[in-house]
This record gives sequence, structure tokens and C-alpha cells, in this order.
Amino acid sequence: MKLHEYKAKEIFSNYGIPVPSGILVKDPNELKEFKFPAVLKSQVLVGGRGKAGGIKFADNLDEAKEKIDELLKMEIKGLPVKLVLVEAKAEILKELYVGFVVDRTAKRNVLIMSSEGGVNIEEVAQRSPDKVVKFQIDPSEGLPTHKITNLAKKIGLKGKEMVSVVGVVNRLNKVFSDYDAELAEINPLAVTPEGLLGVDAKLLVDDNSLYRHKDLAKEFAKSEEFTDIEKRAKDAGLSYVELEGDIGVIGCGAGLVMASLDTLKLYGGAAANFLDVGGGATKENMRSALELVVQKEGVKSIFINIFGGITRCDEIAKGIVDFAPKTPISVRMMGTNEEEGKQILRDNGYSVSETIEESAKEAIELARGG
Amino acid sequence: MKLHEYKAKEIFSNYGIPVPSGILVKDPNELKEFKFPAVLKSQVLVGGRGKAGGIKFADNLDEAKEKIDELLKMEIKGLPVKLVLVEAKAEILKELYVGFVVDRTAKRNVLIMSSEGGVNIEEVAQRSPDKVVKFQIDPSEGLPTHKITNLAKKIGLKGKEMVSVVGVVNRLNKVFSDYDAELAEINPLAVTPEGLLGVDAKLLVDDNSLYRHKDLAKEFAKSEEFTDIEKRAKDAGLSYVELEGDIGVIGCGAGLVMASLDTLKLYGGAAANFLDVGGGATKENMRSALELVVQKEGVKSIFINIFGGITRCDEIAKGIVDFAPKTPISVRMMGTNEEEGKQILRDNGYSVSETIEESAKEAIELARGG
Amino acid sequence: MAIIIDENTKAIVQGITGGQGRFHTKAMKDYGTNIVAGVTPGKGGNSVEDIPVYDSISEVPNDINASIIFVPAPFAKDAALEAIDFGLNPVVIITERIPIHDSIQIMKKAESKGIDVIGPNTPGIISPEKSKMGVMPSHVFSQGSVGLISRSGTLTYEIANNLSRAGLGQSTTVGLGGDPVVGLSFVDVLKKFDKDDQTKAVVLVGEIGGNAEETAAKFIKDSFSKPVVAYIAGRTAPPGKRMGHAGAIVSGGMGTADSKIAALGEGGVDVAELPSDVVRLLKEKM
Amino acid sequence: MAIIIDENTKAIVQGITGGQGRFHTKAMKDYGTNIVAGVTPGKGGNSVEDIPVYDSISEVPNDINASIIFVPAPFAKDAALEAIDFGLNPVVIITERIPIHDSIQIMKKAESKGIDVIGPNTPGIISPEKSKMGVMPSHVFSQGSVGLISRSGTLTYEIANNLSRAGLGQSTTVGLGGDPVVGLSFVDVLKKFDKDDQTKAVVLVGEIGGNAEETAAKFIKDSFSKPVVAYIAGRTAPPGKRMGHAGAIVSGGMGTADSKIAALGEGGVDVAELPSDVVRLLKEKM
Repeated sequence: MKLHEYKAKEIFSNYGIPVPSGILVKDPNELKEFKFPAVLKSQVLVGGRGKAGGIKFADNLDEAKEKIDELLKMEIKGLPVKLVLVEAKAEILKELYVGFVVDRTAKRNVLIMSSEGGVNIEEVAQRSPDKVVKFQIDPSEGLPTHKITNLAKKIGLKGKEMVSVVGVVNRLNKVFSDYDAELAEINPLAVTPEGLLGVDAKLLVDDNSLYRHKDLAKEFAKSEEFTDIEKRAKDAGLSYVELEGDIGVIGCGAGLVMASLDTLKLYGGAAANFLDVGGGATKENMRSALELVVQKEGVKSIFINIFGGITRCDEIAKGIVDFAPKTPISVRMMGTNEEEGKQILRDNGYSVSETIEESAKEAIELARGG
Repeated sequence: MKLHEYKAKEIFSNYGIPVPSGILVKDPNELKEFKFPAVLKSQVLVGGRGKAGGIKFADNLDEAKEKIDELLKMEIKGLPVKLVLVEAKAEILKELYVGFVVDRTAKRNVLIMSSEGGVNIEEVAQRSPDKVVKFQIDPSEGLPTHKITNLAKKIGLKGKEMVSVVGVVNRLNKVFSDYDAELAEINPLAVTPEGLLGVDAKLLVDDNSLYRHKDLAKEFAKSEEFTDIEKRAKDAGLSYVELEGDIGVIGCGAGLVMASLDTLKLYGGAAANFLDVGGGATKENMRSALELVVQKEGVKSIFINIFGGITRCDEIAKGIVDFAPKTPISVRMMGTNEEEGKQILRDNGYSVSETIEESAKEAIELARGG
Repeated sequence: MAIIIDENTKAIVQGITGGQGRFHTKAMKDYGTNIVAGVTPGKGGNSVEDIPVYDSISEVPNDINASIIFVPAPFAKDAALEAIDFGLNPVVIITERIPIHDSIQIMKKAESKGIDVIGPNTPGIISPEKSKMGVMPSHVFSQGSVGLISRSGTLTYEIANNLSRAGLGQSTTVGLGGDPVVGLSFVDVLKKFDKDDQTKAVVLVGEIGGNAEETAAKFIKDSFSKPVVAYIAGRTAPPGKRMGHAGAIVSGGMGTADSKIAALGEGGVDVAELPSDVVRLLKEKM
Repeated sequence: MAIIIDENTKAIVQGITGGQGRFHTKAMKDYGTNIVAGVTPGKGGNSVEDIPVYDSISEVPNDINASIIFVPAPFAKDAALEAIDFGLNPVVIITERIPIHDSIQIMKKAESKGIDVIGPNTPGIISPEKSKMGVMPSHVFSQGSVGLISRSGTLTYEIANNLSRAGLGQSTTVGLGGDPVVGLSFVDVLKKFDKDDQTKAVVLVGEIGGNAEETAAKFIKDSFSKPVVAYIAGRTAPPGKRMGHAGAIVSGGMGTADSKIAALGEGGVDVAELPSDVVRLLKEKM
């Protein structure tokens, strides 16, 4: 679960990490007075907001209101801007990077620090590896403060500034751990004449941990991170991702569905979505899946790819016949109760392919009006 | 820092531990309606409240108000009852004990569970050791749930009840750890027809950790655990304990002050207090110490016992002369700048003893009007 | 031979009394897996499919050496740590949706005790005709000399089915699990296949996310001599989206199918474009 | 000989730049302790009493083997873990008011690495005329054959002073610390004194709270042959009150002076009624 910048900053601040003073507004008139110059930051859950014009500056109240109004009329990568965070513009002397991530390979949480903040840390790591330091955290040892001190020295910090950064890293580690985060990042962590300041904040909470974070879980359900159909899929317990093509795809098992998308692409088609009904899907699961897929505008055909392991092909067939989509479908079916499933489909006038390749090609033709 | 039962229950409840529904009142008229029968529990920070009549029962509102009024007029071991916790009386089928304590010898936190709750656990441990199980927690391993399960089985629990108790123990462990507790105890943990219920709750927070628990720290300053003079001593950074005799005692170093009290006792005297001015005390510290000690009613003489290590005897002497207590004093002084200190005292008409014994005897005589 | 599990495996099922636990206990038992006991706290004294259930592993009186876990996510860490504390090896974690920070703790503990964890979020492991600790449909697997390692579920059954139909039986199939943090990696399993006489070739089924395939490619290039064929799912997955598996996500330009395919190619691995190509490529290599 | 520290001790001071750190660094240096470096994060590059200060222990270029800590309580755990991680031995923690849960973590880590922690809340340790790592007034100590172990500060100086004046010098004096959870215990130090040729007799200064004295009494009875004299402070302390030291508290009927005196008596230890009696009792025994 991605959190908005303002929410991440609220949490960081609760943990004693300094962040700029700011006001969150959803209407320009909510801004009554402010200490200018100010930064106006649109709150959307996508990256590259700055390049897309989602961050503006203002020197007085009128200018601020005008620009907030502009921002609130924008869409950034398809997401409408509904909230703007107005913050005091700080005098930045230096920009650092501190962040915690999960290292899948090491199976450890990792602290990353860099003397070069404000830019993509992966790029810095590739361009100037000496400017980025990393430390893998042994879960039974935790992150000893003296290790942070040594890392801070390696990126050239010293004196009071180093001690402050070590303090921020310790607090960020606590946020990262308390919030079951996959990513907790301050980039840039700015050095200002008044001390450190977390100018931008990112917090990505592990979706699977939300049962331990009830407050966040409530917000997750309505997060703008997801389209309406994706939210409905979540409610129905289906794994759904919206894509940009015109062929709806339903399959059982994430790997098999990904393979289905890839096969479509290989033959010149493009999937409109990824929908995994999961293992052991029932007639009802299949119905819900079809209901979701046809809701998306511009879906011209549906490719259903079932390998019956625990899933029974006859249940899938019943679900298809039951829903009877108006959109043309192409079904590939194999495995448990394969013959029964095929028979049900044929009896109801649907054709069934033997292989993924054939079925993918058929779905593409159907989408082309063939 | 000892917490009141109601406060401990509030915290336990926040962590998902079931406690009786209740209302805290400081006046009988605050109780408007309640589901009777009820238990009325006076909230004082001393043990043995039940035996002292501090817990009553009521079957209806009138009876409850009357008895709350009685309780609010009581003093228990010298502490006036200012708050009464009114709780629904539960139907108790069985009483268990669960608690976490610090084991000084093992240098570990320890989980204690017993099939016999509602009584002093130390007594149970001595009388029926087989009914009490303990588990030392390795801080790098934590407390694995399966270890709790095995302990729960050892005290005869099984089925859903066992699972519930394991859940409560896990939550209590989190309270114990999050609150830097020296003791977190549910005794009894009652088995009722509706499930488990923490009928009494104790939480003792490490005073030295209060900088991490700002909310509690605020309450600690005004805790009824301490007398007014003890609170003033805390503010002055002095270590002070109120006792029941008539000889004020001031010394440097906890061990030396304890030895001073013991010496008084050996010769038939009784200390009115324990006051440690600490190592390296200044003239001002000594003044504050004397100010505190004379405030206690019934202090007839003061025994000052200084071994000058880091502490300079002349500073102590200056503090005494400066404050010039009306209460007669007996001073024993030895060590760093001993001669200077003694000279200052003699110049101002005070006598100084060579040994602890002599000085203790002199203080006793002074208290007896000698 | 075969790797990790075989006819000497004596397993317990943790979470045996739940719906999934019951269903797959029967299926595993029917397949011939030696399921000795079940463990569900609070259900001690019951039985499932004639298998006795205990409250904790320490109560199991029999000789046991492996565990398969169906316990719901909030309790799965506790169950896994219990199995690891008890020295069971392997520990197969079927459970989905375990928080990553929990998995990290599990893996650390397992590492320190030298125990193989398979999963979480895995279909499990099967050494055909010997033992199955998992939820896979048994009928698509057959005994033979192909080692199969996969991050996927159904896609693995699809490929195993193709192999079996083509007469290419399997020594052992290991589902690594679809989570970002899992126990055994491709490299861990490759090392075991390298030492296994029954295994003559390996099929590696990867997907987007992480760099386990890249690491495997490097390992194969440097120190693995048996023929390897791979299939990578997710060539068309958009960045930043989780494709069904928690671990199947391209983020910050990392974990793309292209990167994996290129690395495997450099490692001398033939990468199939379609799942159905795996058999052909493998036959050419063997 | 002497125990734990001697002329070969090469110490660092953690928290050297604070008021206490500075003052006692000078005092220790004046006494002849080999203070090699100071460590205070953020103060690297400075010096105190001509001793160079570093940001972390790993930066100290010299050969070092011991640390004394004056760091304020909220940061003391970090400092102690750093010293322990670095293998310094002993680690003397002067700091008062460290939370118990922090101390438990420190002690666990030290145990796992076989390191002696002295304190927290201790005056430190002194092997007269060899080395002093502590805040005690040096002039009351003199070299000799009495091992002195104490949970107290000033009371220890009082008794050491009496001993020195009576011609009974000390091999080493160890202040265990006044907290409930401390590093070395009476028994740990007794074991060291047992092996130390210089030590001919031991004085043990205990106080109320805990059962360290009872455990020591049992150990002395079973396996300690040198003469031991004890003094126990707090005979008249009321239950439930902390007498200055966090650890000096009688609770739940445990930790009374009576219990300790009785146990020591059974262990063959003479217990002085007054601090001034220690010398007499010791002379009778030696």
C-alpha cells in the first residue's frame, strides 16, 4: 500500500523526524495564511510528479491560490489531483538520501544512505557507487547505532550533522519496522540552516500486513492506487490488474495468466487486463471474473486460459455458460474434468481450443472483429 | 512507576486483552446506571487492598452509591481513596495467573503462569511448585508462541481455552515490552462462561524508562505513590524515602545512607527518612537536602554522614552553615577536605564526630532531647 | 535419488484441521506421503484422516523430519518458527499473504539452523512416486530425470504436464513460492540437482520481480554443467503492478523479464518463448 | 596479579567529551590508567586531556582492550553494544538510570561474546597501583591482598579506606553496580578472585534487593576456600521502597537483609554489624 506524501510525513513526524510545516488543502480557499515562499505539491500515488508539472512554487497567497487551483484541475498519469500539500519552502544547503528497503535476495531489510539525495537512488548507485552505502540488517541483531554512524561517515558526514542524520535513520528504522514497510524513504533529506528536514517522504506498507494496521487497511480499500474495477476485484477476492489492450484475460494461477498475456503479445494482440481466478475456482468465481472483465470499456474479446489442477474445468465451463458474456470469448481448457468442461461449452455453442497458442490467436481475431 | 488498576486495564484492553467493563468514579453521583451485581474497587497504589476493606460489592444502584461513598472516605495504609473503579461482577469458573517479571539473577525477562490465580503467586510457588511454570526469555529469540503453548499445557489447559490464554500471554508480553515494564500481571485471569477476563491487572513501569513514555512521565510526577516531600526531593534530584522514625538522615551514596539507618537502629534510634545527596554534592545540594528533611513533622534531630570521595567535606559544611537548621544536628565527616570541613563547622559552633557510631549515638541523644 | 524429500520423509501437517489442511492431507496421504501427525494448537486429541492431531510439535511421539504448513497468515510465522526450532527439514509453507517482515524472521532462523524452507506461497514440492508435500495435482507429474524449479503454481503444472506427456518424467519439482522473500532460491535448488544422480537436466520457470533468475544464470554459467531450459512469465507486465504474486513486480526498472532472459541466455540457458516450447528445447539439449 | 584490569589494560572512554567523562578521564589518567582514546559520536577529531577523540570505536587506530562508558542513559545501550561488538573486555558502564530492558539486551550480547560487563550504575573497578576504570577516589585504595566486591559506591570507599588504614591493601575492588540487572555478579567475581594469587581474602559488601548475596553465600559454601567477610546494608529498609539504588528494594518478601545475612552465615561468612567492624572480622580470619 502506497501512502500519500502527506500521510507518510505525518507518520514520520510522529516518530520525531523533522518535516516541513505544511497544510493539506482540497480547495484553494482553504489556504488562509501561510509563511511564503511556499511549495505546492500535488498528492498523487504515482512517481514522476515533478516532471509532470505537479509541483509548483508561490511567493504570496494570491499566487498560491491560483496555482493550487491549477493543480487541482490536473491529471497526472491518469490520476486526478484531489489534494495539494502546501509547505514552507526551505533553504537547502545539501541533499542526502536515507531509506530502508527489503532485499529479496539477501532476505534482509537493508538501510541505504547516500550523500547525493533528491534524485533516483538507483541511478546514483549505478553512476557513482561510492556515493551510496548499504547495510543488511540481521533481524536478530537489529541495526546497531554505531553501524549507522560508520555508514554516515562513509558518505562524508561528520560532527553534529552526522549525529542528527544517525538520529533520523534510527527513527526511520522504527517507522519501517512498526509499519511493516517494504520501503521507507526520505529523499531528499535536506540539510538546512535550521537543521535536517525530510523534504520528500515515501512509505510503502506491505499489503499482506494490513491486518496489523487496521487504520491503514480502511484507507487501502478506497486508495486511488487502484481503478474502480481493481477495487471491485479486491472485494471479490480476485487478483486483477488493469492493462491497456483490448482483450480481456482470465486464467487460473498468476504465472499462467502472465504467460497468457505474453502469448497474446507474441501474436500481435494486447491484453486489457490480468485476472487470476486462483486455484480451485468455482462456477461463482468464474462468473465474478467475467462480470469484472466486461466492465472495462473497449474490451473486444476475452481469452480464458484454464489448466485444471485443483481447478475443475467443468466448474469453469458452468460459470461461462451461466454468465454468457456478450463479448466473444476464446477458451483453452486442459486438465481435471477437461472433457466434461469442453462438452458443456460445446453444448452451449462455444468453441474450445486445445492449446494456449491457438486460443490466443483466436482471441486476437475475435478482437479484430474476426 | 506503579500504575493504578484502572490505568493498567485501559492499557491491557488497548492491546486486546479482555477486561471487565467498568466506570471510574470520584463521586458516588457519577454512577448513573450500571449492570448489577457490581464490584467496587478502591484505586490505591498499595497492596492488600482487599483485606483492608477496599473492595466492596453492590446489587443495585443505591447500594453501590452508598458503598462508593464509604470507600471514598477510607484511607488504606495511609493513602486516601480518591477513585473507585465500578466493574460488572463476572461469573468466575476458574482463576489463572499470568505475569511477566524481570529476573535479576538470570538477567532475563520471565513469563510466569499458574493454574492457581487470585492469590499471591510467590505463595503458590512455595506451596505447590508444580502449579507454577516459568520461562526465561532470550532477548534475541523473543517468546515463541509454541513455548507458551507448552507452558499452558503444563498447567493443565487445553482446547480453545488454552488457545485463548496463549493469545492473552502474547498480548501481555507486548505490553510488558512496549511499556518497559518491570511487572505486567493479570491475577486472576478468570475463566468465565463468556471467555477469559482479566479481573485484576498490575503494571509496574521502569522509572528509568519514563523518558520513553512521556505520557506516563507526566502522571508519575504527581503519583500518590509518593509523599509531598518525596515529590519535592524528586524535583530537586535527590533520592529521598520517607520513614517512620524521628531522626532525619542525610548522607552521600545509597549504601552509606542505608548503613547509617542501620547503625541508628542498632543503637535504639529510628530514622525519619533516607536522603542520599549523591556523589560530588555541592553546598546547594546540601542546603536543599536539609530543607527537605526539616519539613517532615516530628523530626527531632538530623544525622549527617559524609564520606568524602568525590564529595568535598568543605562544601557539605558550607551547606550546613548556610542553612543553619533549627533542628539539632550530628555530623560525621571523613575523607576529601575533611579538615577544612570540620573547621568550618567548629567555627560555627557545630560539633563533629569521628566515626559513624559516635555520630549515630549523638543523633539519638539529641532526638531524645539530650 | 531425488532431492529434499523422498520415501524416507516423515512429515507433519501444521494447520491440519483447517479446510485446506484436511483436503490436502488426504491428497498427500493418498499419493503415498508418509504423514505421521498433525499439529493445531487447541485441537490436540482429535484426528484427521486417521492421523492424530497434537497441540504442539513437541508432543508428537513419533519420529518426524519434515513439516508442511497450512496455518493462516497471522499465525504462520509462529508455526514456521516452531517447526524450525524443532529441527524439521524441509519446512514447506503453503500459506499465502504472510507479511514480508515475518518471512524475513523465518528465513533468518532457518538459515541459522541450516534448514530448507520452501515457500511461503508455494504449491510445495513433489518427488514423483516417492513423496509429495504440497497442493499440486499429482496426476500431471511422473517420475524421471528432469529437475523442475518454479516460482509459479499452475504454470508449473502446465509445464510438468507437457513434460510427462512427452515422456520426460521429473526427479523432483520444487515450487519456490511467489513471495518477494522465500526460502530456497533457484541457486539453492540447482546445487541440490547438481549432486543428484537422478537429475539429468533442469527446467527453470521464472517470472518478473527480483533478480533470482539473474543470479541463477550466473551460477549456471560458472558452475552448473547439466542442461537447463527456462521459461520466464511476464514479458508484457507493466512496471509497478503486482501480477498476482506479491513478488511478481517490476519496480525501479529492476526485475524485468528482458533482463532475466538476457542473463539466462548469457548463462547458456535456452529460454522458451511459449510454455509449450519447453519440451522441444529440452529434447534438443538432452 | 589482580583481576580484570591491570597494567596491560588499554582503555577507551566512551562519552569522553561530557562533563563526567572529561573529569574522570583526567583522574584516571593521573592515576596511571592507560587511556588510549575517547569516543563520542560527532566529536571525532577533537581531543580531551591530550587524548584523541573518535566518532566510533572502529576508527580508533590503536590497540585497545577495554572501555569505560559515561554516555547518558538514553544512548548508553548503543555505546555498550558497540564496545561489546568490538570485543572490548571489560566494559565498565558508569551511567546511571539505564532502563532495565536495555540492560537485559546488553547483558545477553555480552554473554554471547564472553565479555565482562561491570555495572551499570557502578563506581567502576580499581586494581590499586595498576589501573583504575571508574570514578572512585583513588586515595582510599592501596595495593594488597584483599579482594573487595560491592554493590555500593560510597560505602565501598568507606570500607576500602578502613582497610587501607589498617594496612589491608586490596588486590582489586569491583563495584558491581546498584541496578537490578548488572553484568558481573558476586559469584562471577569470586571465581576470578579464587584463581588470583594476589587475593588472600575477600570482602563482600551487599545490600537489600535481589538474591545475589544468597547465591554468593551458596557458592562460597560449596566452592570458595579463601576467607570472606561481608557487610549488608539496609537491615532497616521498609519493603517496597527503592533505597537510592534502583536495585535496592525489598519486594514480595524477597531481598531482605535478614535473608542475606542468614545465607552468608550458613556459608561460613562473618557478617559485620557495622561498616567499621569489617577490618576486625577480616583480621580475625586471615
